[in-house]
Amino acid sequence: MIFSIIVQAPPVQAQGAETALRFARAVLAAGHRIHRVFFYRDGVHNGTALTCTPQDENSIPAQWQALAAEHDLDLVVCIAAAVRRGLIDESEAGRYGHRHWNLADGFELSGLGQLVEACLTSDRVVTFGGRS
Amino acid sequence: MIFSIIVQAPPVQAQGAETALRFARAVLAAGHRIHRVFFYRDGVHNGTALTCTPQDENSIPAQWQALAAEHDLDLVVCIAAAVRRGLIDESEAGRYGHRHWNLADGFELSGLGQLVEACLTSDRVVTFGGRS
Amino acid sequence: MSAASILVITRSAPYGSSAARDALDVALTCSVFEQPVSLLFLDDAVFQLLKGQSPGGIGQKNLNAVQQSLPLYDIDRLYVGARALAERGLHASDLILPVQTIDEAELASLLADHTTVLSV
Amino acid sequence: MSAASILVITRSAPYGSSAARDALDVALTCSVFEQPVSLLFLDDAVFQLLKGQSPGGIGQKNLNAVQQSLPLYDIDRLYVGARALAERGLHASDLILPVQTIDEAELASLLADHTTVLSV
Amino acid sequence: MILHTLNQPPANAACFERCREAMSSDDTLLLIEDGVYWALPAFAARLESLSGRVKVLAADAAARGVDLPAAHCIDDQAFVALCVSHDKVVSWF
Amino acid sequence: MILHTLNQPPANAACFERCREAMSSDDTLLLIEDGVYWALPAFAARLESLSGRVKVLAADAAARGVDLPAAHCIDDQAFVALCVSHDKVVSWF
Repeated sequence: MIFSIIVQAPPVQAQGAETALRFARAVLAAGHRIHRVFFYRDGVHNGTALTCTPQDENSIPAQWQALAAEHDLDLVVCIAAAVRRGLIDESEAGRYGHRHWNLADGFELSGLGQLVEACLTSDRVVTFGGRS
Repeated sequence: MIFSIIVQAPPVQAQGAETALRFARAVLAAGHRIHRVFFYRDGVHNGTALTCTPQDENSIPAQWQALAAEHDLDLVVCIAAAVRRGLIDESEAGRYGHRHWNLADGFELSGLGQLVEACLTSDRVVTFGGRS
Repeated sequence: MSAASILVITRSAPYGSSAARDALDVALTCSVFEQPVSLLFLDDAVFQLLKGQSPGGIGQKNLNAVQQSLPLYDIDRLYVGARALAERGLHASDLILPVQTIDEAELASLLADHTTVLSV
Repeated sequence: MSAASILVITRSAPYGSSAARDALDVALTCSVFEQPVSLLFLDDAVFQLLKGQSPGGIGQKNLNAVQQSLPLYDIDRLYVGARALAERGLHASDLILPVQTIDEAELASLLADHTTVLSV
Repeated sequence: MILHTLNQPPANAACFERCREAMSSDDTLLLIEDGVYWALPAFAARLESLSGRVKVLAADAAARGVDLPAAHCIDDQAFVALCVSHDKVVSWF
Repeated sequence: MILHTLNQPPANAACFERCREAMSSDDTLLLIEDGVYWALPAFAARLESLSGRVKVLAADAAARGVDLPAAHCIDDQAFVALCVSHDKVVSWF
């Protein structure tokens, strides 16, 4: 079956990001395909390259990166939600005149159309939310 | 009177950051002093330098910066909460081997001790929260 | 309704969080991609549709303006929880757009009638 | 209690959000700076103190371990809402640390007795 | 004398109830952000059950189309004045 | 046939109630994250009022010290299997 996963929960403050990650691993372990993971709202912070995590804690963004590299996952971060929150790639940094950027490798900024396309293309869409 | 303000709400997703900013302006307009603004939990995202806001929307981080510059405010971002969430300054970037950083000028990373010190030093401590 | 249809559920009050705006953005995007979309307002989300909003004083954009554009995008299936309205002392006439009120018994079939249900 | 004293209020369940851990960190910091601090657990926060937590499967650290260190930091004024416990079918004996249960009538005076009240 | 602020809407009844229980007769509750909906007529009985006085932050009520008697509403300056006239501030969120 | 997931604790009763109202008799509710507390004995009557079946994500129950009969708990693999065996997934948060 083809799954897509929507993550609206930020790492650290809410558990939803970690639950989504475990769910994604289980989907793949069961032999299903993940068409896309779409990060929306404060969930865009899953795509940061700049976490500095204590050695005994897991970095959620790094775990997404590792999973994506292993399984060739499409990790899409909602561009409108991201740039408002200060999560940008090199291209957006150039457009807005910022010297720095912070989108982690393996993530891609794109529009909400990718969310809609994922709904149409996937057999199952599963959302992991925060609260507010 | 001496005020300190604690901001736990992130910009964009929650209103608390904007309410805190308006409150801070009103405190200063009334002739009181703001000892410190302390950003905790997802409130640390108020300190990002990388927001790209549409021209007709206000950037909350930029408004904090402007207010701090005008009134010499002490804007302190909880360092433990920040580095976990990927909000770092040049020094932390160096320590963790990151090429980029994203803490806005005018904000400073420091420990929770600054929150406790603010409680002891201020006549009033007012907290603006998100939800989760 | 076409084979694929999306139901967006929103349960949050406007302005206190960005949920109202974010749910609208999903619905509008569905429409731009010519996908049939319905919106379901439960709990505090019925406040999203209150008339007379004026958020200039809190530095936010008026949601009423976006909501009034929904018919232009052919988004006209707006469902509102009858209980949510009643508990808040509101009537459909207090709302900025015409809506269908649905009671508990109709909720399950509304979910069943859509291919995908997105919570925002 | 010294002239200045801080009350930390927490109302969130553990693990679903970082609130439990964040409230503990504030309390521990007060103690490190030798400031008297009390903790008040209301609503779902009483679950923070449940015995037998084992969060290895969700990639988080065990809060019980941190909680058991509280007496070492002289943090022993732990207040728990009596109603919150009762509504959840819990008893003080289900909790990892000794606590004082307080009812509604005592809540106002608890707030009054502290110089600063911090919600996390 | 405590100033309580509450920013949660009616679906979060637990937050309102804890605030209600914590209030004394000389306290003031300031409804802010999504908390302003508690000032609607539908919740009048609950609001009247509070010890102490209730005020509403004007900008938040106006933003949401919540139409209230002017006497209930205060601006940001008056919010600051309430902080000064009360001993401390407790935030419910 | 819908799989509902719910991650909100008892203080957020409104979330549980909406989920309850939305469920049909052939639906399944999976309690995850802070939602697992609804499986405590104190809430048994509410849980029994649900149409459909109820399961609990094992890792979340164990994390929180919520001790449940093994028959109620499922692992992540079984979560995926429930997604497959139901037509769609609705998330309550």
